[in-house]
Amino acid sequence: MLADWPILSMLTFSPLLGFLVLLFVPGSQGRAVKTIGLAATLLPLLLAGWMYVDYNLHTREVVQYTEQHTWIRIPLAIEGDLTGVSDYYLDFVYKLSADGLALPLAFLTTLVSAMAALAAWHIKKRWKTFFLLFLLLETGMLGVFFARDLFLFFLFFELTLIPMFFLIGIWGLRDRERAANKFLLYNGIGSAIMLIAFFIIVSTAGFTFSQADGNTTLFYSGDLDVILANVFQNTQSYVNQAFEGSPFYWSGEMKWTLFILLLIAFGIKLPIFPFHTWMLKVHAEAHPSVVMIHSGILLKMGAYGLLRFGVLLFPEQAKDAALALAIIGVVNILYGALLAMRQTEFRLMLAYSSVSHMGVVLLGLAALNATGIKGAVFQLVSHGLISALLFLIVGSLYERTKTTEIPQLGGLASSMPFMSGMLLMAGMASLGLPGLSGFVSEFMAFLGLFGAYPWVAAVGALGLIYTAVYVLRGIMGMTFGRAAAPAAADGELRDARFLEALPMIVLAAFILLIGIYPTVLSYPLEHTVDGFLQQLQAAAKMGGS
Amino acid sequence: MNALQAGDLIHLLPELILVGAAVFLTLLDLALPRRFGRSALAWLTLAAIAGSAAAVAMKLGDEPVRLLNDSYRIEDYANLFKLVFLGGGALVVLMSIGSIRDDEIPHKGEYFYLFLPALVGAMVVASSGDLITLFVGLELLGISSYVLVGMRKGSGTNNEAAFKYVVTGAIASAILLYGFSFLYGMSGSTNLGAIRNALIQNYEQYDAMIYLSFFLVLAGFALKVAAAPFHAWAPDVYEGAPTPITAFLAVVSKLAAFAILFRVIYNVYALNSHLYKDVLLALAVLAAAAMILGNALALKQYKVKRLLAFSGIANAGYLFVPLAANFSLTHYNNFSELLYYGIAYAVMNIGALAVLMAVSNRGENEELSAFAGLYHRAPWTAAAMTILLVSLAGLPVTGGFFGKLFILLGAMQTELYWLGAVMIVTSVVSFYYYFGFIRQMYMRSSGSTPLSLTGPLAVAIWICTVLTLALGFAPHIVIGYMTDLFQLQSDFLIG
Amino acid sequence: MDQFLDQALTPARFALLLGVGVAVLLIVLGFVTYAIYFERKVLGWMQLRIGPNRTGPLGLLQTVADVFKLLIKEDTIPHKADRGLFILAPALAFVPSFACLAVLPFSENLQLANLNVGLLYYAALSSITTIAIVLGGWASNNKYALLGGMRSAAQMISYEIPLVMSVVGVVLLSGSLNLRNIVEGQLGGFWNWNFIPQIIGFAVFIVAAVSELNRTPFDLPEAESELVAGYHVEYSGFRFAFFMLAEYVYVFAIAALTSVLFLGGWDAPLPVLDIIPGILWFALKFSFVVFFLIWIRGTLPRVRIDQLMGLGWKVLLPLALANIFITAIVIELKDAFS
Amino acid sequence: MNDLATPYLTLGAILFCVGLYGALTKRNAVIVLLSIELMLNAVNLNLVAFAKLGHQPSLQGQIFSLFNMTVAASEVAVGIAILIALFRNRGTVDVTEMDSLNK
Amino acid sequence: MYNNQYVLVAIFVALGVFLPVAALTIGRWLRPARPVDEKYTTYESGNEPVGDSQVRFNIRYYLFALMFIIFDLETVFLYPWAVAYGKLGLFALVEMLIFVSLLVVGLIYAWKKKVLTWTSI
Repeated sequence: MLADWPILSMLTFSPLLGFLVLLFVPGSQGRAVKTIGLAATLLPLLLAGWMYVDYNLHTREVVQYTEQHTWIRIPLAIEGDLTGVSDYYLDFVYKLSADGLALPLAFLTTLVSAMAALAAWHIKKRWKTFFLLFLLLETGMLGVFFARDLFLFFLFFELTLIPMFFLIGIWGLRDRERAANKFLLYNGIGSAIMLIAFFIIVSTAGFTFSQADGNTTLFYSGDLDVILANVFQNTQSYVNQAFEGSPFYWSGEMKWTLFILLLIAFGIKLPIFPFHTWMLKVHAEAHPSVVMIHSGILLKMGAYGLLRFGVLLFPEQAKDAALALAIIGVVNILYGALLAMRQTEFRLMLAYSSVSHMGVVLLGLAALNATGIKGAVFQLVSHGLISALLFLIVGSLYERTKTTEIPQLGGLASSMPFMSGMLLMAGMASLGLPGLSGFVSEFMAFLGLFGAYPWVAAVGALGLIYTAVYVLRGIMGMTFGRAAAPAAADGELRDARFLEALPMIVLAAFILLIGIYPTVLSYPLEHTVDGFLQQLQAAAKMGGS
Repeated sequence: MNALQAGDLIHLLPELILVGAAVFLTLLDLALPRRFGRSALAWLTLAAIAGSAAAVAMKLGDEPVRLLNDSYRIEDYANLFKLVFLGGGALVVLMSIGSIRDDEIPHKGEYFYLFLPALVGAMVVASSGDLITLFVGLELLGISSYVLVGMRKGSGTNNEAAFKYVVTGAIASAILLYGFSFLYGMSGSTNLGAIRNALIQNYEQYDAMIYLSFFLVLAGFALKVAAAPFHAWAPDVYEGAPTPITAFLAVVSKLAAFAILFRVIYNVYALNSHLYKDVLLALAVLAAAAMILGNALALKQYKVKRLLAFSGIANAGYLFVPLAANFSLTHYNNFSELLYYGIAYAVMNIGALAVLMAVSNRGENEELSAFAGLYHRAPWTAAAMTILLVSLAGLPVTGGFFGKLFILLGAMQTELYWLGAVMIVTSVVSFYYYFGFIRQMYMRSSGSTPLSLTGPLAVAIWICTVLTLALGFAPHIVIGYMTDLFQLQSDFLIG
Repeated sequence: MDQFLDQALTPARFALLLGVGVAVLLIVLGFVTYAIYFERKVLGWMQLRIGPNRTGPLGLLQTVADVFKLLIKEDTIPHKADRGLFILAPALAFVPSFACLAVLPFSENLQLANLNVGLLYYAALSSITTIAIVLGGWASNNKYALLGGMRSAAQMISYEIPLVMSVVGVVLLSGSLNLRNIVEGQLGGFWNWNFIPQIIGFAVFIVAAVSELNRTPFDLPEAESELVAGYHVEYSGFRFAFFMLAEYVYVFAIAALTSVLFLGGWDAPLPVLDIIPGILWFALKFSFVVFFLIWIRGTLPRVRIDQLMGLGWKVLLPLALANIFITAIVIELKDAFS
Repeated sequence: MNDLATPYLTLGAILFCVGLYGALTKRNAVIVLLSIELMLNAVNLNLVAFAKLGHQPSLQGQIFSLFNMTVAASEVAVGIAILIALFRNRGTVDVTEMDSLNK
Repeated sequence: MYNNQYVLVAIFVALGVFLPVAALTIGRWLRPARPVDEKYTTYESGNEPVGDSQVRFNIRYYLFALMFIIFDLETVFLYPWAVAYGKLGLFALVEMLIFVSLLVVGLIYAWKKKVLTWTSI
């Protein structure tokens, strides 16, 4: 039923409805602006939820929703002389589709966005601009997960960049502009490298020939399905066959180059160890509601891209590099955890913890088996929820105490028990307490990796211990520790109001749901990952022949 | 020998309209008593440009007309470029109207009737297929611009800029001519097609001289377009010139030089099987140098015009890429890549300079800080500027993005991967300084009053902004039209 | 002479050419000597005086004596002057004046170099003298001299334009820059001479020529009464003589050129008179022009400088331009009707 | 190409280099302009030499050099006009003192 | 063809140089040299010279020089045109009219802007 509608476009662009409405609301009407902004994020949440349920009803097909239009068709040369071809075109295809991988992440996006919009209730200035940008950002993020065309993907990827720049730079803390700059530069370089890789892919593998009344026409496009077909299904295609002066052939070096380019591009976003500094700055300086989006979703886009375009397009290379990837993942885990232990600033601690947790995702991907990949996706969703919750709490705390230094935040449990409880729960989820989502995901990722590289996995598991140490030290210190800060002592700290409590409860509920009943997530993933594995095997066969 | 006939004048109608208008305006300016304002001249200038553009547009798609043994060609290559020049010129005139202060430019009349010959020069350049015509056009453009740059007679910095421009322009001309003289010597002709054929035949005999001429010609043109490492004059000249003239130099002059550079390089050198590899490599190196240096030097600038000058150098680098990308099996559209980015570059650059003009407080503050808090002072102008900057930075969905995309695609198709990589990475570096404006506009505050724009200036800004967006959303219309219109064999190659 | 010039160059022929050059030099020097004498005499008569009459019979050796006086006069170069340029200037003034004589055809048979660009050669060389005069004025480092030099420069460049443009009409008629061809185009009687169809051009040419010669009424650069001799105030002795020499050589050249361009060169006014040799006709016309120049000097007062410049730019230049196009149109009409 | 052309080309090259050197190094702006003239005249010399002794002698070289002269003259005329304006404002023609921009 | 014609021209130039050199050299042998400081002062109507005389030129001179260049170069084009006029036909006249009228506009411009009016001595 849903598939009859252009549901993906509706979902992707639904935040823009609010955008349009907001344009006509005067900026001085703070309350109206906030209400509309919030309402605008609920619409996509509803749509995404509905789709998720609908998808689960019949999971036999991997891709259930898809939309395709040729958006821009640009004639290239008319006078070229590749034998027999008369016309060349470059197509920009507007192609969205949802499979079991994209859908959960899209749902996560809408959920975290809605919660972040709630958390943004506290911002002090320029609400209208904030929500305009916020909604634009949400469209961009949704588009990234659904896009099935390289150019479209890039377009949405960049669309997240600019609003995020503003969101960090205008509403952040004192050093916000530097943070925004750093964000822009690192991610800009990342997307630039990605663009190089995409361009090479499109101008080599992205071709289709079509014959009509004796004329052969060549279309270049970034359509992922076209590329997959050229690379994997048609063993005789030009991509896999070298001939003299072929503009299409992928040699081994070429594949490696592309894979490494993509790894770096998405690695910056993920972030992989040496490229992570920008994200610390953003975590520390941006407004908490922005960090919710950032930590909860934007980082996931990197992992998603790596899986979709890196591992799945270049399975051979991924396989050869799996050990290296796993080691990088372990480095991420250990480095993040060790540094998190040394932080006294809670935001920074969470930032390093994110580095550490994203290492788990890498581990899962490196395993290259069903469990590992599922674990990685689980970790994406789970970490998205947890970090959103944590930063939601941080935002509320900061509102009251004006500090996030752990030593100054002792003894919160007495004055605000609800928030302390939430904090505790999020911390437990983060360190992987069974019954909460973190446990499921880390367990699966490590399980996958044990199958492939037991020793690496063993070292990585060390990181889990460190995680427990810093989470407990930090959170326990804040909730039950000695009441150090005068602000905390004088009892003026209110506990969460309803508007703050609501998103916390919702997020916590989802964390719990996945922890107790993981099938809700693994069910749609099952077939999709199977599809991926078939693709990997097909590639292996091709490589062998 | 086919001499010019009276009937051929009709083909020169676009140029003649502008020349006629310039003469008419001169006489009118002399005849009008002092008490009449000179803004009527500006509107007449605009009308002349519009008339000329209409005359050019009517010729689009026609069979090429070749006057005087191919020394002057009226074909789609030239006509498309001419339309860009005229459009850019019209925007510059719009910028100028009402924003030229009386004390700033003592001779407002001259301003406009010197502007027209400069445009004619650019048009002649685009149409020429002969070294002499080419050179005369280039100098008509150059000499008129020298004076335009130095229009503010009383200002020392302005004169200084003009003098620097004259000296560099003249040196560039001399180097170029020296190269031309060898081309002539080796072929006995000044016709580009004849030169090509002569060079192919006599390659063995004169190879050293051919290379000498190539590097001289390339250096001369690189000086004219301010491509690194021949760029040193551009920031000073751009900074010292009146802002509309800066826009004119950055857009029309530069594109005119590219129009003829493309024609000369391909007609004379790149179709020579002995030469083309070295030629294209040299162009690619020049492109990379311009991109890297331009963007790197722009990072430290806080004066907007200097910053845009360096960005112009970087953009010259981008525009060199289609020249460096050879024709190949699957790549044949260097021209549309060049022109499309040229158009995008024109609108976004003119737009940005128009905004600068609006915010610079009548030229008193041309530093980045002039943009501080623009969002609060004039939200719509800030929004327009944001779009223009996003386009300059090459982010979607704007003309600048697609322009760079096409160029990149061309580079990739001809396997110039390294050049494409340089282009992308330097583009990212450019984010830093383009977003510097955005930081100023949105994240800084200034206590001053709302900004008031004069009507024509606002129109110019919005035309540029809308075109930038339109080029981003419907690039296929423009590029498809160009590709349909332009036939390499008949519209570009000479002889 | 023509055939001879087209043959291969041997030392003997070179010596002959050299001999011709020396001969012309001597003739010119003789002309200058007696032109000065003649001028003083004529001016004297015009002013009801006698003129020089003491040195030699009828004062004929007056100029010779003057030259010798200049030769043995002490030569001073002011300390403040720019020595190199000061010395260079007189020589530089003289060289082009003499060199431009090389292309003048005197009669059917008496022609020196027969250049296809004779007229251009003359125009090009004659303008070099301007530089010498400015140089002399500048190098003297004297206020009068500088003013004189600058005035001279302004005047000479202002009148050079009408001068060269007035000749374009002649070139249009003859279709050649070769002075010989120009004369040949006018052969066959005075009604064929260029001064009739080119009357405007002729008038402009004469006025401009007088001005180019820095002669009264256009002698502002050396106006004795205001600039105490102008650019050569600091020159004495033979250096001074060379400025004067250059001036009179130009009188020679301009007179010859006028005869060639407008007065039919060696052509007899009536075909019947062809029996008289061409060289005599040429000499007659030449002498008439020289006399005319002296006559003007004796008649007209010196103009003011603003009048001078105004005349050149606002009257002569438009007239010269108009003349060109009138000539061209008339030629077209003639072609159309014939 | 005729060997007779070589001396002319050499002279042209020398003139050009002298001019370029002067244009790039001289402090006096007038001399800079003069040096540029020198470069342009080197070009003219080349063109005229080629017109007579080039690979294929033709008249175009001479015509080209006529255009060059015109253009060179106007270029320098404009240059000096600007220089005069500059001199009035600054009182100097020293190029090394033209550094008010980029300050 | 005309080679020897130019030999003659060269001889004339050489003689033109020779005469001043020779005459001045002879003069040097003949003339007296009695240097006294007063002889070497600059003449300024009998007064002590004041200041340096190599003063800045009046701007007028420059303007005239500019006009001269313009119209002198015009003649560069007029001469070949005039020589070849017979072969070119009517349209050549039109072309030259266009060219010259543009320059006449320049002349009018200068006239109106009072460039042609001499105001200095």
